[in-house]
Amino acid sequence: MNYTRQEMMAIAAGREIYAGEMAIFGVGLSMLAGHFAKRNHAFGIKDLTEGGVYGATPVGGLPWGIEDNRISANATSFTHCIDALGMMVASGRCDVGIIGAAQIDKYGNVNTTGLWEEPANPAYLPPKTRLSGSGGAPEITCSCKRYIIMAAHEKKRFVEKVDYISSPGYLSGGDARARYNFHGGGPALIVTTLGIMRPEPVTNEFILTGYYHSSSIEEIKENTGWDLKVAPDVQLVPEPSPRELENLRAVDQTGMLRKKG
Amino acid sequence: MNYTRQEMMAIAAGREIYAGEMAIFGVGLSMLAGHFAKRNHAFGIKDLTEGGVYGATPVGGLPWGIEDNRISANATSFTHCIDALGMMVASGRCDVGIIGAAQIDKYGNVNTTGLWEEPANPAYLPPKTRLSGSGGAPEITCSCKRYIIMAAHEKKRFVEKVDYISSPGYLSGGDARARYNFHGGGPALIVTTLGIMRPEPVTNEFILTGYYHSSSIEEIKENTGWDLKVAPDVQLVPEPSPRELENLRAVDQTGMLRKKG
Amino acid sequence: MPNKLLSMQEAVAQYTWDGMQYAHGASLSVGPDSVAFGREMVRQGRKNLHVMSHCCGQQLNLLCAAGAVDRVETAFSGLEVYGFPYGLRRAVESGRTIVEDYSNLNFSLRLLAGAMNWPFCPAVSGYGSDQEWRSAFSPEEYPCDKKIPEVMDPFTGKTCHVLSPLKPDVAAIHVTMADPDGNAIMLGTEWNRYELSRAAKKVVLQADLIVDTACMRQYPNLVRIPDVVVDAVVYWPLGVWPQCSTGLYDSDEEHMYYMNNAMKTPEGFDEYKQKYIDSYHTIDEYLAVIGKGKINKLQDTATWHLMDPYRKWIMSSEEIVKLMDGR
Amino acid sequence: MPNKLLSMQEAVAQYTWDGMQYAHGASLSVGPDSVAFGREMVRQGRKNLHVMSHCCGQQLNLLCAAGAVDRVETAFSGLEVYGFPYGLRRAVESGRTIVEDYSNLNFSLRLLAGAMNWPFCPAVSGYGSDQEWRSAFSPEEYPCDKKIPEVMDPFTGKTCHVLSPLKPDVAAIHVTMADPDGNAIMLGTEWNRYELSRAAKKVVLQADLIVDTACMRQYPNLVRIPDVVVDAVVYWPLGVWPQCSTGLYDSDEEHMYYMNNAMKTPEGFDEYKQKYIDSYHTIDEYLAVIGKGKINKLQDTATWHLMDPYRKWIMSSEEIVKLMDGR
Repeated sequence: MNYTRQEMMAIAAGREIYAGEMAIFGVGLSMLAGHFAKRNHAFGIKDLTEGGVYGATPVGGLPWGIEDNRISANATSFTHCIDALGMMVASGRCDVGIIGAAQIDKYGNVNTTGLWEEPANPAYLPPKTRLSGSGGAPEITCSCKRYIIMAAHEKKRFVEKVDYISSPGYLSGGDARARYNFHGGGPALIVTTLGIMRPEPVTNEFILTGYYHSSSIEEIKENTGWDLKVAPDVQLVPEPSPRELENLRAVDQTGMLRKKG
Repeated sequence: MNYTRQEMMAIAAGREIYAGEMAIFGVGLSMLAGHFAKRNHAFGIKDLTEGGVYGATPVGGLPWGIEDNRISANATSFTHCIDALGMMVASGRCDVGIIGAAQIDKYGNVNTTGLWEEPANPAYLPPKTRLSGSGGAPEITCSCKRYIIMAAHEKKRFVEKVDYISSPGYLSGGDARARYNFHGGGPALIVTTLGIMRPEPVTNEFILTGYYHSSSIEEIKENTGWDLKVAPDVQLVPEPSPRELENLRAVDQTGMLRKKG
Repeated sequence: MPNKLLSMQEAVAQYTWDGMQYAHGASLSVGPDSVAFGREMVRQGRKNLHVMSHCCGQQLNLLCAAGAVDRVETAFSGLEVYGFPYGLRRAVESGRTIVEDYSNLNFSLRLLAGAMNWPFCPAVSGYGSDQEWRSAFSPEEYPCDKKIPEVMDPFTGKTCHVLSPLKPDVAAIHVTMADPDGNAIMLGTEWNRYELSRAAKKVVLQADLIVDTACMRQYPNLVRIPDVVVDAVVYWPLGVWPQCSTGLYDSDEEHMYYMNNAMKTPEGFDEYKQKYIDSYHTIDEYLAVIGKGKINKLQDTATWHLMDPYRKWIMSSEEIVKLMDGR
Repeated sequence: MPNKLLSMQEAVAQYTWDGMQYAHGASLSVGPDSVAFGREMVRQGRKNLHVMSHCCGQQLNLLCAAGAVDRVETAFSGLEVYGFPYGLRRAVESGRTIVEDYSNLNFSLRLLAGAMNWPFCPAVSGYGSDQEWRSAFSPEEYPCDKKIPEVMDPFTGKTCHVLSPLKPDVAAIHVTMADPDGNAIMLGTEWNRYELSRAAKKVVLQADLIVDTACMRQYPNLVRIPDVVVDAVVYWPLGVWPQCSTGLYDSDEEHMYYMNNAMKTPEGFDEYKQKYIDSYHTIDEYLAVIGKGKINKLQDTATWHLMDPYRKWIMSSEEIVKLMDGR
């Protein structure tokens, strides 16, 4: 079958969203994965955006932003940030979220704030590279019952320790997260262009649990910046079914996921 | 001139509202006084209700409630309690408010919660008489830059010490109020069916500063439950002008203020 | 997805129980409260309720007169220009029902804290008074340090009072219009129905009108209660009677006084219950109890034009029945 | 009462100054921000700004590229699908501009605290990370205990993180429609424009359309920004360009990339300023700069129907000019 690695990733992430759940998607990849799920199998999901766009299905392809007109054309409710990110997400009410990441470490901490020359320096210096800032990902990572991280699998992104924790995962691992009274349980899985990682019980270190027909365990280890452990029951992730691909492409009208990969 | 004591009271209170101010009025007397002022002289006031009815003028007479249809028919904005009582009033933004009172004491503390047999008992017992509860008056009394209290002048209402402080005035007098970081300055005056009282500097005890053509200093003292002091410069309050009465009656279409008196 | 329409009887049977924390109103005293829902609770004999009532007059009055209420949390329990609620007074003054008082804003902020799942909410008003020092729920403690306690503001070192959150088991919220999925539009001030719809664990809407979802898609900014927070929708026209519903009908002056006077005595309550609660089962019977002439008079409201933009989406009784049967 | 209409030039001259705390946006990155107001600030040469920008892309990008910004408080500074803002990057990576980061919700809550005049706002997310421990404004303090400090919740004894309030000097807020008094309707999500309109000391609205107040009286529940909080209203059609305004026009894909690329270098900025800021003075000239064909294309938006109910109240340029002259 002919599909890109981005398409495989979006479908793999979408498969983790279940019918009836309350779900929040960010812009870009995560919105495509979420709306693929909504169309394909997660019927009756209660999906919303950070800005409080409720009940909408994108028209004309991937929205340019999470309140873009492509996602605003058929909404049933428009509210606001404190409503959606506060009362629905931070409150602990939301079942599942999907976020992206510029940098991820082995405990699922995410950096979307900046890259530093000397990340070990505790003092705050101007970043070598300014990223976009955390956005609403901290609400999703602190408070969604579970969440999915999606990222292109590159060695420079998957690092031992992120330069800056924008959105907390399992922090220093183990039960480090427990000292905060977060309403959410932490990252459930990381879905990449090459495979799927899930946290090992007790340590909460992410380990490889799935690879694709288009990748290999070796390729994934080579492209990961920490010494990635492989789960004893690591599995080959099923390829997209024709119906899945059809539904994904109906959402990804502008072909964003087919551009590279 | 033919007018009732309620009308005199409403006009006397309305005269204390100035052009351009942000003002909040409760239901009943205070709404009539406020809208009289708006029509008569306080042009361009920014008036609102506790529920966030903005820009409205009552139609058909006194509204039965502060979000009644008579005040909702021509509003420019409807918001909500946290907006109006919170962001406009409790925040300290509102210039002036008018409240009513079931019981008032010499420091301008107001009770609208209940009457007790043994008010001195610190334990909380069921009240002998349940009143309506404080409503939004605590926001007005804690936070408006200044406020006006309106009440029928009866000995049982004007007491040495209220059974229960629902809405704080000057508390035990002097600078007792200062230990709370309230945004508002405290009650500016009490307007009654018989006259006007204002706080004495330093002690903040309310003293008589005005009486009406229809009342006398003696009558007021007799109808006050504490030993009411009379200001050295006590004044006869000017009678309603024909224009004032005309404007008041245009607001009080249902003649609520002419029913008794 | 099946729609969320339920009959009033089913909704009350399914979403209320004895001893529950029940919230209603979140509108102003003579305004859009779920009064018809409260009538049905009385008919079904609910008791030992902990009612969060802000600040709705006649429903709380009725439930108190029925002896159904152990505890009330409120900020205003009057009937505005219609005076004091006699059923509530009787229950409170006899010691049957105890009332914990907050200010109007602070009640709303407690709902906000519940909606946000905050441990507390800051307050800048409504303390420094007996509302802070006395607690009806903890009568022996004076001053009651737990009711509106202080914390130190770490930014300035000053003290700040904070409020406890409210998270009622169920809220019955009146809305002007709902679609069958539970998207809802309120005309008039929201008071704190928005916050309540997020603070309550379950939400039942009582709607004067059911409209097609196309109405919501034309006016998404008006849909302050989206379907995702709603569990059930009850269609019940004139359901706020004898109070008012902005855009639809005025308060019924005559019945407001009549009803309140009836609540003064157990006999009066019994008679009222017989005449105005037990006397109907269907919507048509309910409307007949109010009376056609009265309804016409109440609908002659100065706010009628506020409904104009939405009329074309109003569903008829027949369409609604079909939707309910069709599930 | 005179109306509040001001020309863009007057509004910027009167309500902005060097060194001020300036807030804009309070909408999403490619959404309805007061971009045209920001262009005029660049033209008038404002500098040393402390910008509260949440989370608006191109205006902040432009102000940073102009070297006008000392400090930014934000939560998201990207251009969503359009990528990273190069003007901001250049300013930040060179150390010219420093950025203090919070989460999206926490930024909104800081505005809420400002609007309520609370000393702080509780947070249940957005800490336990470098957002709590590191501060760009206090770089030498690590961990920075003052950025998101903890207090003890007196109800449970657990700790709770709290946020400091924001109260910008002036906010320039984009709205879809305003009346001449400053009552405003926003179509699409509000993001946190509602909170900002109450948190800022002064508020200037930038409106795509001016409508008669009769529109507000028909839809008072849509008027989330009432005139009482508004100081000035600037009519500026297509004022969000190249970003999108729900109901009116889409984002301009081509110009979004072009503009962002221009911000990469001082030379690119200069050229952009000459072509897209200094090149117009009137609204007509501004629209000519965008181009008629482009405008038609942008207005071919899937959200166009959302404006239908309001078209009859839209005032023409002539009527608006008359109102401004008539004062």
